[in-house]
Amino acid sequence: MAYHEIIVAGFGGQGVMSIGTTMSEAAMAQGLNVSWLPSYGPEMRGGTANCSVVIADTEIISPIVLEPSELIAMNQPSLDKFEPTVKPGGLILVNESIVERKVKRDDVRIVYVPSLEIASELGNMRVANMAMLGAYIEATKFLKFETVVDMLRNIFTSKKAHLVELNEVALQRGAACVRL
Amino acid sequence: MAYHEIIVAGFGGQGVMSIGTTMSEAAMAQGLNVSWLPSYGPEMRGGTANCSVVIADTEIISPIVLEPSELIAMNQPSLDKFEPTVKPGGLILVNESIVERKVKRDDVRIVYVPSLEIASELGNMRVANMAMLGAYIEATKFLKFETVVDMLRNIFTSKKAHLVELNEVALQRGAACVRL
Amino acid sequence: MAKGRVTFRQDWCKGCGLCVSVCPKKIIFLDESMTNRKGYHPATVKEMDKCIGCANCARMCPDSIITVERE
Amino acid sequence: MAKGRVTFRQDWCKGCGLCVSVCPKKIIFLDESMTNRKGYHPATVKEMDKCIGCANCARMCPDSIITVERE
Amino acid sequence: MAKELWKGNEAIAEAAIRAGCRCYFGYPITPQSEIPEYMSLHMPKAGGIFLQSESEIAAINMVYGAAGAGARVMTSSSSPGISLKQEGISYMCGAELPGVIVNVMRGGPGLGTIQPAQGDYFQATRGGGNGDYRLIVFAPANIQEVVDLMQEAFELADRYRMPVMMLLDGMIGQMMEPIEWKKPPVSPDDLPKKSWATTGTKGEREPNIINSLFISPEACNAHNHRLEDKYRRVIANEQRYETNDTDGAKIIFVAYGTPARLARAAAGILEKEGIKAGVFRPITVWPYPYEALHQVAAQESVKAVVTVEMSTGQMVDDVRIGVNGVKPVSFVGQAGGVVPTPREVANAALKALGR
Amino acid sequence: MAKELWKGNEAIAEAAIRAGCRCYFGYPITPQSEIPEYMSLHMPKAGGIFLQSESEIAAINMVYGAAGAGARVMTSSSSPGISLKQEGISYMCGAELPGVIVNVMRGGPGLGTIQPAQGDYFQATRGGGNGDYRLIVFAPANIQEVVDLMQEAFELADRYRMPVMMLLDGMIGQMMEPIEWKKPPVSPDDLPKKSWATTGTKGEREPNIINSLFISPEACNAHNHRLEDKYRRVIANEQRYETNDTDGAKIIFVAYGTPARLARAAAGILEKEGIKAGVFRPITVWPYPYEALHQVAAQESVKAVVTVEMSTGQMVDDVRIGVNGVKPVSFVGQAGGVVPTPREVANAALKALGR
Amino acid sequence: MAIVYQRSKGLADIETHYCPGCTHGIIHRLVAETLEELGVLGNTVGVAPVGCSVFAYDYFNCDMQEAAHGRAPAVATGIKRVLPDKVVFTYQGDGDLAAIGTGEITHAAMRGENITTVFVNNAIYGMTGGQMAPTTLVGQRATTAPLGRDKSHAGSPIRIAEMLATIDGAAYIERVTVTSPANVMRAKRAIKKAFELQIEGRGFTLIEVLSTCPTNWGLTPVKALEWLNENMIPVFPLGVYKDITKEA
Amino acid sequence: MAIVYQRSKGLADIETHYCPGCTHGIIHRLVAETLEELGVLGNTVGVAPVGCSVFAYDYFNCDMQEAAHGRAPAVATGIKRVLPDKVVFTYQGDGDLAAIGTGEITHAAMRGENITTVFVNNAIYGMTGGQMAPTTLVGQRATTAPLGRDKSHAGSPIRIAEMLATIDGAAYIERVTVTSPANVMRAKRAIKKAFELQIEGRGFTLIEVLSTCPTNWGLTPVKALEWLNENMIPVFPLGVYKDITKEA
Ligand SMILES: Cc1ncc(C[n+]2csc(CCOP(=O)(O)OP(=O)(O)O)c2C)c(N)n1
Ligand SMILES: Cc1ncc(C[n+]2csc(CCOP(=O)(O)OP(=O)(O)O)c2C)c(N)n1
Ligand code: SF4
Ligand code: SF4
Ligand code: SF4
Ligand code: SF4
Repeated sequence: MAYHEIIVAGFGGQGVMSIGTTMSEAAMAQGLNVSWLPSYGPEMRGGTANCSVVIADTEIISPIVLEPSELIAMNQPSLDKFEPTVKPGGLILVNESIVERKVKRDDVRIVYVPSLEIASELGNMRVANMAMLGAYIEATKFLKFETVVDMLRNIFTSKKAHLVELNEVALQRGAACVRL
Repeated sequence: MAYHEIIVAGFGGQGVMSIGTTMSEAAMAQGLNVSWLPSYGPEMRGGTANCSVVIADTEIISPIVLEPSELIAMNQPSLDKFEPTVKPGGLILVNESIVERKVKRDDVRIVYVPSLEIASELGNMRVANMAMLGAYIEATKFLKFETVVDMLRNIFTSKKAHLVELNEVALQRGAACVRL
Repeated sequence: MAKGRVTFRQDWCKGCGLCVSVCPKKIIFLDESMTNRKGYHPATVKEMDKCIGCANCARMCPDSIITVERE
Repeated sequence: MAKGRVTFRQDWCKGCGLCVSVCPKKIIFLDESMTNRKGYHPATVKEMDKCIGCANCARMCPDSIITVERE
Repeated sequence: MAKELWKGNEAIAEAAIRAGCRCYFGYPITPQSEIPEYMSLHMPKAGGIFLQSESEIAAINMVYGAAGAGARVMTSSSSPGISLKQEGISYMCGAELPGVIVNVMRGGPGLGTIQPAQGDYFQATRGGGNGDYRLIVFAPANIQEVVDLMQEAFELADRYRMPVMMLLDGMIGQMMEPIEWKKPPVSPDDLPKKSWATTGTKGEREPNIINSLFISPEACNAHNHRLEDKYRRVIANEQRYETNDTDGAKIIFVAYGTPARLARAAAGILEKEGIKAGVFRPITVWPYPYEALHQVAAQESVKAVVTVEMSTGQMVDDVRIGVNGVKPVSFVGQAGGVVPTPREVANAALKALGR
Repeated sequence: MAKELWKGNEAIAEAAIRAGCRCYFGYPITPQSEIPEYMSLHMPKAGGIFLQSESEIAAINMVYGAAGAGARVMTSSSSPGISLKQEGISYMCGAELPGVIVNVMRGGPGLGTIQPAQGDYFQATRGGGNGDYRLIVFAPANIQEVVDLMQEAFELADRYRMPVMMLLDGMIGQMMEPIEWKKPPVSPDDLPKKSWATTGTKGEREPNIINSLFISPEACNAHNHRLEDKYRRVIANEQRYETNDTDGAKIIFVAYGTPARLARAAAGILEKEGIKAGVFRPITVWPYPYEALHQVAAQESVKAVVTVEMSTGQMVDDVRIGVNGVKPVSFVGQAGGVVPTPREVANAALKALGR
Repeated sequence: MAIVYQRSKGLADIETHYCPGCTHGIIHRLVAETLEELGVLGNTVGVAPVGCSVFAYDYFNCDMQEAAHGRAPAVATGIKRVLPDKVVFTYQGDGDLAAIGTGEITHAAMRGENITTVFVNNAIYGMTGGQMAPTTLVGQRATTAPLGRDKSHAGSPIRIAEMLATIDGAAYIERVTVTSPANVMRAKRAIKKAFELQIEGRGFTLIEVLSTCPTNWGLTPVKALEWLNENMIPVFPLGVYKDITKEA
Repeated sequence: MAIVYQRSKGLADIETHYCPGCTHGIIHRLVAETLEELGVLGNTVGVAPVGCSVFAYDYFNCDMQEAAHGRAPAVATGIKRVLPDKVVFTYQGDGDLAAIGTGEITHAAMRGENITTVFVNNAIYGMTGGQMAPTTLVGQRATTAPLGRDKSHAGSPIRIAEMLATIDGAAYIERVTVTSPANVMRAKRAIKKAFELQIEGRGFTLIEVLSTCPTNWGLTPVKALEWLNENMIPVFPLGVYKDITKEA
C-alpha cells in the first residue's frame, strides 16, 4: 500500500505549486489516487507558499498533510517550518542552491539538490523545479519518468517541442543527485 | 370575575383607536388590567381600522380578541366583519348614524347609537365617539363616568377646559341610548 | 368650442378633488349627497354641456376612472 | 548644490525600485549581491557624495524605510 | 410607582434611554417604526444621538462603530431588516462589541406580511450570519417584561462584550399595556469606562484596535475558543425561564412571547376538561434553559410536551434537544400573522395524549 | 471517461455549466473567487451570462430576477458574503424561485479568516434569513461528489421551486482531485419550460407575478403552510447520507464534508486500537437524515456518538435531535481554519467511551 | 362623440390601495399608457419596489416581479440579462431607490443596464408612515424628524438625477412632475422617450417624477400639488440631466 | 546634517504586507504624516476597509477599527457621532468604496458627515486576486474580465469624485495620484487640507488617490506608475471637484 503525503514549500514564484500539480497529474496518469491542496491568501505575498499533495493506491482519506512522508523545501523558511513535521523515516529534499543550512533531523532520508546550478548549467532558470521533481521521482520510485515526459510532450508542442528534451534532462540531473 | 374582550372597529378617522385607548386608560385608572392592540399597516388606508381591548380584574391572558364579548361597530363593513364573531350573550353597539342595516343576531344585546346626530346637536362633530363610549360605559357598567371625566379634565386644561363639559354631555347622551 | 362629455366610474372614486381643481370650466364637484362603497363623495358633473372635452380631469385622476369623449 | 545623505532600513526593503527610478542623480541601485531576510535585493547607494538630499527617493518609498539628511 | 399605559414600541425606546443608552441607529420598518420615531424626538432631549441610517446594513455598522467607540448603543428593526444585519452582527460578535438589537418580528419569508410572527427564532438563536457566534436573546412575553429586561440587556452586553437581542413578536411592539418603571434610570456618566474602546490614545497608551480578522488559522481558532469559553460562561449564568403550573402536569406547553399567553389560555381550557397542563416559558432563548426544561419534562406525571409557536416550527428543535427523548415532543403553530387559538393549542395537547 | 485533475472551485463552475446553468451572478471573495473567474471566461463561451455584481446583495437579487425570468441560475460566495444574501434567499424561498447557491465556507465570525471552516451550518440549515423557510443543502465531501450532485441540485431546485445550497468548506474549493464527468451535459434547450416565469405575456395569458408578499395574515399563513407541505415532501424524498463501517460499531462518528474524511482516518486509528468505529455522513444536511442516523445510533453495539466539525459545534444540534437521547452525543471540533487531526478525533471517541 | 381619454389597457382592472389624490396613480397610468402605445405590454417585465407602490405588481397589465426593498435594479438586471429582448422597468420610491437602494441604482447606471427606472420622489417614506427620506427637504417634518429635517444632523436632500447624470452608462435622465395637466403631458413624453431608448438598446434610462404624499405631508391632495410646486421644484429642478441622443 | 525626511511617527514600527512597489504604502505614509503634523495622532480613530489595506489597523499609530467590506463610512459615522471631537477617517479601496460600499459613502457625503475618506483607486480588486473593479478601465484585463472589461457588458468605470461632488454635504473632494515625488507632494497637500477641514467641522471630505497594483496589473512597480499616468489619468482626471471654501 502506497500512501505518500507530500509538502512542497518555498517562495511564491519558485514554481512550488506547479511541482505539486505536475506530480499529481503524473500520479493520476498512473492510475493512482491523488489530492493537491494549496496554501492561499495574503500569505502568498512574500511569505511562504506551499502545497500538500497526497498520492495513494488506496482511497485518500484527507487532503490535509500534517506530517508529511516527504518534504520538498525550496527555501530556508520552508525548511525551518516543515522539517520538524516530517514523519520519522520520511524524506526531505532540499533546494541547496538557496537553503544555506543542513537538515538537522537524523531520522529521515535527506537529498540535497542544487537546482539553480543545474538550471543555469542547462541555460534555462525555469527548469530548476524540474530538477527537484526529478530528484523526488528518483528518491521515491513510484512515479515514472516516462509518465512525466509524456505529459511534457502534451504540453510543449510544435514550436515549443524542444523544451521537452530540456525538461527531461533537468529531471535526470535532479535524479542524479539522489544517486550520489 | 370581569373579563371584557372588546373590538372597536370603523373607518380610519372615526376615532376608533382613541375610543379604545380612552377605555383602556379609564380601566387602568380603576386598577383593572388592560391591553390594547391595534390593526395596522396598509389596511388602515380606506379599509377598516380596528382595535382589540381586553379589560379584566384577573391577569390578561391574550391581547388578541377573536370572539369579543363586546363590539363597537362604527360603520357597516365593521359590523359585517365582526358581528358573527361576538360571543353569544355579548353586546353589540352600533353607530346607527351611518350603519344602514340592523344587527341580525338575536343571541346578543344590541344598542343603537345615533352618534353623528348627537354630535351635531351638540355642535361639535368630534364628540361622536364620546357618545359611543358613553353608551358602552352605561351598557357594561364596569367603567365609571367619573373616571373618564377626570381623565378629560387632565387632557383639556385652561383654554380648552370648556371641552370637558361638552364631552361629558356627549357621554351622557350616548348613555341615554342604552336606557331607552 | 368643442363639446365634450366625461363619465366617472364613481364606485372607484376616492373624492380627492384633483379633477375638480383642474377643470377649466369648473363643472366638476364632489357629490356630498352621495357616499360610495368606499366611503367617499364621488366626483360628478352637473352642467355637462359646458364640458369642452379637454381631458384635464382625466389626466389628473390618480385612479384612472374618468373617460372623456369629444365631438 | 546641497549635500545629502540617505540611509535605508535594508531588511525592510522590498526591492521595488521606485526610489531608483526617481533619484535625479541616479545613484540608487538594487544590490544584487545581497538578499535580505525577505528574499529581496535591497536598495543602496554607492556614490553617496553625489546625493543632493532632495528626498525624492524617500517620498516614493512605499515602505517608508529611507531617511534623508541634508547639510 | 403609578402604572402608565404604553405602546410596546415606545416603551422599548423609553426603556433603552432609561437604561443609559444614548445612541440609536435604525431604519424604518413596520411593525417597529415607532421605535425610531420615539427616539428621534426623545434621544436628542436626553442629550443622546438618533440617526436614521440609509439602510439596516448601515445601521448595524454604525452600531459597530459607536460600540467600538464605547457607547451604549441600540438598533431595532423587523425581520427582513434583521436579515440584512446578519453580517454586521457576526462582525460585532467577532470583534466582541456590546450593543442591543431589537427584532420586532413579522411574518415571512421574504416580504411576507407586516403582521406579528415568530419566524426568526433560528436566525436569532443560531446566528443567521457566518461563523461560530451567539447572541444573548431575550424573548419577553409582555411589555412590562421588555421594560424590566432592557437594563439587564445593556448590562449583559457590556459585561460579556457581545450583542444582546430582544426578540419580540409584532404584537408586543404594537399593543398597549400598563407598565411600571421599576428601576431607577441609569445615567451614562455612571457607567464604567471601557478601556478597550477606540477613544483616541491621547498619546498615553498603545492604540486600541476593534477587529474581527484573525488571518492565521491558529489565531482564528484560538479566538473562536476564547469566544466559546465566554459563551460557556453565559450558558452557565444567564439562563432565564418561567414555569406555570408545571408541577405534576400531564401536558407541558413550551412557548415564548405571545404564544406563552395563548398556551396559558389553552392550559385553562384543558384544566376545565380535567387535564392538568403547565407552561414552560424560556425567557432567554439563547442560552436556552435546556436543563430546566428537561427536568420539567422528565417528571413522572408528564405525558407529552407540546411546543407552541407563531411559526411552522423552529423552537421545537430546542425543545427536542432539551427533552432529549424522555417524552414525546409535538408542535402546534400558525405563521404569517395568524395566531394559533387557545382551542387549537388545547386540541394539539389532546392529540398528543392520543385523544 | 478519463479522470481529469480539477481544482474544486473550477470543477464547481464547470459542473454548473454542464448542468445547463447559463447564468451566473457573483462577487469575488476568497476562497471561492475561482468560481466567478472560471465563469467569466467559460460562461460566454457556452453562450451564457456571467456578470460580476456590485455586491453579494445585488448578486442574489439578480439571481432572483433571472430565476423569475425562467433561467437556471447560480451564485457563489463565502461566509460573510453569504450572510449578506440572507434577505435575498428568504425572498427567493418566499417567491418559490429555484437557483443554486454555493457557499465555500471560511472561518468566522465576522471577517474571521480565509481558511476553510464549517461555521455556517446553522445559517445554511436553519435559514439565516427571516421567516419559515428551508433550502435543500448538499454537503459533499470531495470534488467528485460536488460534480456528481450539481446536476441534481439544479433539478431539485426546479422541481421544488426552491433554492438549493452547496455547502462546502474552503478545502474543497481550493484543492485539486481527479474527477470524472459521469453524466452527459444538459442542454438548456432540453429543459422543461417554466410556465410561471415572467417572460412576457405575449398577450396570450394573464400576467405572471413573482412575489413573496402576502399582506393578509390568512393569505400569508396559507402560503406558509403551502411551503411547509412542500418541505415535507422534500423531507420525505430527498434525504441523502452515507455510512461507513457503522454496522456493529461501538463508536459512530457523524461528520459532513472534509471532517468526514478525518473521521474515517480516526476510525482507522481506533480500529488499530481494537475499537470498531463507523462514520455516518449526511450528504443532505437539510433535509437531515434524522431517522437513518437514529437507527445507526440505536444499534446495541453503539456506545457513543461523536460529532466532528470544523466549527465549535453546530451540526451537533441535529445529531442530538436525531439520536434523541438513545445514546450519549459528544462533540469534537476546531474552528477558524484549523482542522481537527485524526488523532484528536480518535481521542474524543476514547473520551466518550470513558477512557 | 369619440373617446379622447380612457383608462389604459396597461392598467389591470382593479382598484388601487393608494390614498385619495396620491399621484402614484397618475404615474402608474403614464407608464401603462406608454407600454400600451409602444405595443409592448405583452413583451414587458416590470419590477415593483417596497414602498407604497409595492402592489404595483397587481396594477400593471404585464408580467411583474416584486423586488426586495431597494433591489429592483438588481432584479431588473437579472431579468434583462436573461431576456434581453424584453422591455424591463423598475418603479421605485425615494426610500427604495435613494436610501437602501443607492448601490443598486448607481451600478445599474454604471453598467449602462438597458432598463428604464421610474423614480417616484415624494420626499418621504409613504408606506411606513411618513419617516424622513434622503430626499426630504431641509426643515420638512417627518415622523423621524419631528422638528423638521436638520441639515447639520441629517444633511440636505440628495439629488438623484444630478448624481446619476455623472455616470457614463446613463443614456437618458430627466426630472419631471405631475402637478398639472401640462406637467403630466411632459412627464408622459419623458417616460415614453426613456422606454423608446431602451427599446433601441441605448442604455440606462431614469425618469425622476416629483410626486405627492398628501397623507404623510398632512395636506389635502390639491394643497399637496401646490406644496410640491413651491417647495420641491426649487430643490429638485425639472429638466433633462442626461441625453445621449444630444451628445456629440 | 539634519534629517529632512524620515519615517513618520504616525506609522507603527512594523513592516507591511504590501507587495513590492505597491503605492498603498506611500498613501499610508501621507495620512500618517498628516496626522502627525496636525498633532492629532492621539485624538484620531481610523477605520480600515476590507481590501489589501485591511491590515491598516496595524499600520497606523492611532486607534483603529476594522470595518466590514464597504461599510467603513457607516462605522466612521458611528464613531464620529459618539466622539464628535475626534478626528475620524476611513481608508478604502475601490472595490470597498465604489462597489459594495456605494450606498454608505454616498450617504456619508449626503449627511455631510464630518469625516475624511482616503479613497485608494487602483482600478482592480487587489486583495482577492485581480478581479474587475467598478473603476477598471474599459479593455483592462482582470481575472473576472479575462478579455478585458467590455463596455457593452460591464459598463464604463465609475468616477467617484465627480459623482460625489454633486452632493451638497461634500465639503472637499479632490483627485490626486502618487506617481512622482511632485504628485506625492500634491497628494499630501490634498489629504492635509481634507483633515484640516474636518477639524474645522466643515463636513465630508474625500481624497481619491490613483494608486498602482503592480501584482495584479502584471507590471513592475515602475512600469505600473507609467501605466497609471498614461491610462488612468485620462479617465480619472486629477483635480479639485468640490471645495466649499471656494464657494460663494
Ligand atoms: C429591508 C427592508 N427595510 C425596510 C422596509 C420597510 N419599508 C417598507 S416601504 C419603506 C419606504 C418606502 O418609502 P419610499 O421608497 O419613498 O416609497 P413611498 O412609500 O413613499 O412611495 C420602508 C422603509 C422593508 N420592507 N424592508
Ligand atoms: C462581504 C464581503 N465580500 C467580499 C469580500 C472579499 N473581498 C475582500 S477584499 C475585496 C476587494 C478589494 O478590492 P479593493 O477594495 O479595490 O482594495 P484593494 O485590495 O485593491 O486595495 C473583496 C471583494 C469580503 N471580505 N467580504
Ligand atoms: S381625480 Fe379621480 S379619484 Fe380624484 S375626485 Fe376626481 S374622479 Fe375621483
Ligand atoms: S535624496 Fe535625492 S539624490 Fe539623494 S538618493 Fe534620494 S533621490 Fe537620490
Ligand atoms: S402614503 Fe403617501 S405615497 Fe402612499 S399612497 Fe398615501 S399619499 Fe400615496
Ligand atoms: S495586490 Fe496590488 S494593491 Fe494589493 S498589496 Fe499587492 S500591489 Fe498592492
